[in-house]
Amino acid sequence: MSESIFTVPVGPQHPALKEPENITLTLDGEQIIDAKIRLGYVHRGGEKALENRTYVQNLYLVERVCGICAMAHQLCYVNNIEALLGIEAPPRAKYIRTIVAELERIHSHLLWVGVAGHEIGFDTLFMYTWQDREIVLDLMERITGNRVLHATNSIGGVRRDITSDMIPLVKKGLAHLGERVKYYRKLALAERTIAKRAVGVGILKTQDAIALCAVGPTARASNVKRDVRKYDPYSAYDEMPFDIVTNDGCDVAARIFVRIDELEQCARMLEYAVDHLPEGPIKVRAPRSVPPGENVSLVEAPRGEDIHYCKSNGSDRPERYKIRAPTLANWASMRKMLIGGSMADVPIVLAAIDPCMSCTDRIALLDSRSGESWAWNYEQLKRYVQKRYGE
Amino acid sequence: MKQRFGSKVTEALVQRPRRVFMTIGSDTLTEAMWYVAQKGYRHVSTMTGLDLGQSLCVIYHLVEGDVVLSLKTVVPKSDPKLSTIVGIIPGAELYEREVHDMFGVIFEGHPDLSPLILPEKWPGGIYPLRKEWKVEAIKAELDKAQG
Amino acid sequence: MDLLGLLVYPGLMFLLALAWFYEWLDRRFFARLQNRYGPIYTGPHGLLQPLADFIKLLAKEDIEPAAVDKPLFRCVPILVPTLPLTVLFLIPISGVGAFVHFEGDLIFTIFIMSLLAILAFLGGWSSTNRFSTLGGLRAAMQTLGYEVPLAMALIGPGLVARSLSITKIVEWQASNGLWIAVLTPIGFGIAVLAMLAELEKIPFDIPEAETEIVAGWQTEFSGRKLALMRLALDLELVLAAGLITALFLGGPSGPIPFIPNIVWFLVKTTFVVLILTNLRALFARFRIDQMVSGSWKYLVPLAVIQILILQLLLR
Amino acid sequence: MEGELLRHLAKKPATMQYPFEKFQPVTGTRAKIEIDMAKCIGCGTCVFDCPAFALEMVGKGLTCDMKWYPMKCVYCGQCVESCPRSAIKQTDEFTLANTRKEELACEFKRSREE
Repeated sequence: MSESIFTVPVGPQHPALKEPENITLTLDGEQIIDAKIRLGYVHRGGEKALENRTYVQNLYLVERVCGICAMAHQLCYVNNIEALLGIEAPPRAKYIRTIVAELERIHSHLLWVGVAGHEIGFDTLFMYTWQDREIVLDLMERITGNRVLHATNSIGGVRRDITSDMIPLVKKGLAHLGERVKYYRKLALAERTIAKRAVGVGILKTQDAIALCAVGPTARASNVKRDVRKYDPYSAYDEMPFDIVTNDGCDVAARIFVRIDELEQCARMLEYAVDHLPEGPIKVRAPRSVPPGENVSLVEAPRGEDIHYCKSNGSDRPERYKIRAPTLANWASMRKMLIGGSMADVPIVLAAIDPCMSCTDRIALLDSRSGESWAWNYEQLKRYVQKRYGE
Repeated sequence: MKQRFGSKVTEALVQRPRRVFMTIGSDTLTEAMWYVAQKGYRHVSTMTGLDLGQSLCVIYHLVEGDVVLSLKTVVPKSDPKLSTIVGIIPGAELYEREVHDMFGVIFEGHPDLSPLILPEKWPGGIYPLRKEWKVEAIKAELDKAQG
Repeated sequence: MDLLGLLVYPGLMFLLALAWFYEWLDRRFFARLQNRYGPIYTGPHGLLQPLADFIKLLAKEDIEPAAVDKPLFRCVPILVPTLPLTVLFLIPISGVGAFVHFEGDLIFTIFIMSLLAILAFLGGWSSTNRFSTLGGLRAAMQTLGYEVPLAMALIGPGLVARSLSITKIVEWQASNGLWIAVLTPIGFGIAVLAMLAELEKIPFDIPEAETEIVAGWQTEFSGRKLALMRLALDLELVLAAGLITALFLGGPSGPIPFIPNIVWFLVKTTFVVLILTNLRALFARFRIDQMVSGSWKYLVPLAVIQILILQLLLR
Repeated sequence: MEGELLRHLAKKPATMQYPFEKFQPVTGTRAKIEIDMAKCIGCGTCVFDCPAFALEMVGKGLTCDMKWYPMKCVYCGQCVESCPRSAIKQTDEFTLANTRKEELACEFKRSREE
């Protein structure tokens, strides 16, 4: 038996991974008997960088923790700072924040459905969902000025108003998306090859999900009713009509359905928010320095609960800023899901938690990039390349 | 709410609705964690390390219902040892590894404290998020290690 | 049998051109199904893209990892395109008769096709890379799945025409004016599915499942070797399309006179390629155990039933 | 699914052949910034607030020139907001790629009448 056991490294570079990290799998034939997780390949010391920048600069740095859930991180950051400052954003700003956050959730979930399709070799689905995602991205560009990294928030409000000519566009986009979402749900139910790859794969039982502190759609697909938007409402979520979507399948298929159902909830919320957009100013003035104190803020990012902790010291820079992106919370459960599965299921199980390695590692635009670099820094690499190829 | 824990709780603060901060002695951590877990706080959202100058502070952010309980415990920098809570809440495993990487807090009884984020070749003794390590100093140290 | 025929038409040059043309067709059609453009820049409508890819790969650095089993590692890329090229001469292209034909060449074709799978295994094994080894193992496993139904499905036409020569089968269809696909629809379906597996295309691209095991058994091949492997894949596509055309769709003959045989051949093989591509866009990848068990559970019994029906019909 | 495939086959490809076709950005896209030096008072707020250190002041106060590095810029538009005199404005010109590094710095010079 023992000679048939061998280890396969998945990562740091692997086609199933969109970003680098490493899981060392111990295989017996095709069956996985152990998985070891190693992160940090894109760690660039974001938390340290946050301590060295002003609160205004940090607005854009936290956004770059993750390109896909940029809004979630920024929202979490401004909520945190606003609580420390003791100010509150005006209602219109709260609604706009909610709208952008939900649009982002749609874009993230659509992206995920595509990636999941790609992981099981269903490239056509990938192309279609990403094509539909364009609608959201175009809306985003119109509302915030950029397709990703929206930079919507400022401390004390939002930076751009939603004008009346944008509302019909949003509605049109939503109508089209609604149709597509219905189609994808039908497809996921009807397409046998998807069912074959997803049902009963990557099981995470409810009690395991609770014990391993899973968050977001991963937890909700294991029938854990946990959603920050409900238990700790921020922005305008206390006024939004929506239900927490759960599924008791506990497998990859359940995670697919949870996300597709959430898309519908997002559309519902967006329609409500657009119709009930309150009048008024979009921001209040905020001082540059934050009084000493500490605060924790939570936001439901598309991938799950995102938690930020800030300790301020009265200056214009934070004393300590801690970010925990949702993916890190799901890694522990991931190990549980992989063990006992098959090598062929690794990509889809991995994808099912919608991992975002950079999020986990908190990538950052840090000028001292070699500060946390791996074996080589940029200069050494350049030298090596020149030597290797003789200029 | 938790004042039942007697003198071990050195500080308790309800900072704003749904946010509770609490400081406990490092020796009673396991005991307090058991107690809190029985009360339903089984979800560790994350763990934050904090450099207080002469000592290190580890904050456990726990969530139950709609309350976020931040349990703080302080250890001296010269001997940063804490007992692990993996036995109580398995989900804390990766967070403990992360705090170990970044602050050098040793969690006794943890199954595998190998580096999670820092590279294998990382020179020992550098804990990047401690305040005494400035970005330039880390850079210089790394260059030295690589030759 | 003149040299010109062997080298140019309908021989080597023509087959290579056809191989690249079908790669282009496959890529282009696949792209259009997904609302993409596909290759468009090289040559008219991107027709020369596969050739450009081939030349580019030839010019690339050929890396041989230190740990590979060198003789085997070098043999595989040479053998992989040679085998389908050899068999292609047994397929009638420009006329009802093939370039070479003998009684039993159908068996020979099936034999060569299993050899291709074994080559995939050897290629993966000689690479000594973990992903390659896994890919090679999967290729061998997959052979267990599709080889039996494929052989049974291909024997069907032989039973109808009472001959195991591809040329004779085509002649039978031409003289009777009947496509065997009409007689054996199940066999036709099985053959198409099994060909997908033979070509390692979605949903049966398990041995080279990109997201799972990088490029599977081909992971370590680069430069010239990779160029040859890709050429081999294209040739296999021609072989698959040609074989299905010859056995089930009446080969290069048609009901309307005065149209050259080659036109019939091209039209029919294009149709087969389009079917294969369409199926490729339609499915997600199976897992290896699902593929093998599914094949034994459904394809093999169906193939047996098909043969039984044929026997009853022919009585 | 098959029907969906065929429906898409009939549709025009979703992507555009960008460098050959002209792309019109949406109004409000955040791209290249422009500084109106007649309005600039050289307070340095934009430089201080820039999260990517993409702005530079050459000289001091009312006589300064500004330099903008598109390579460093993250196009967040914070400078536009920070500017007390609304001297900075963001255009939608997004084709800023260049093969030469030197040409990538944009200088905004003050017109000097004296």
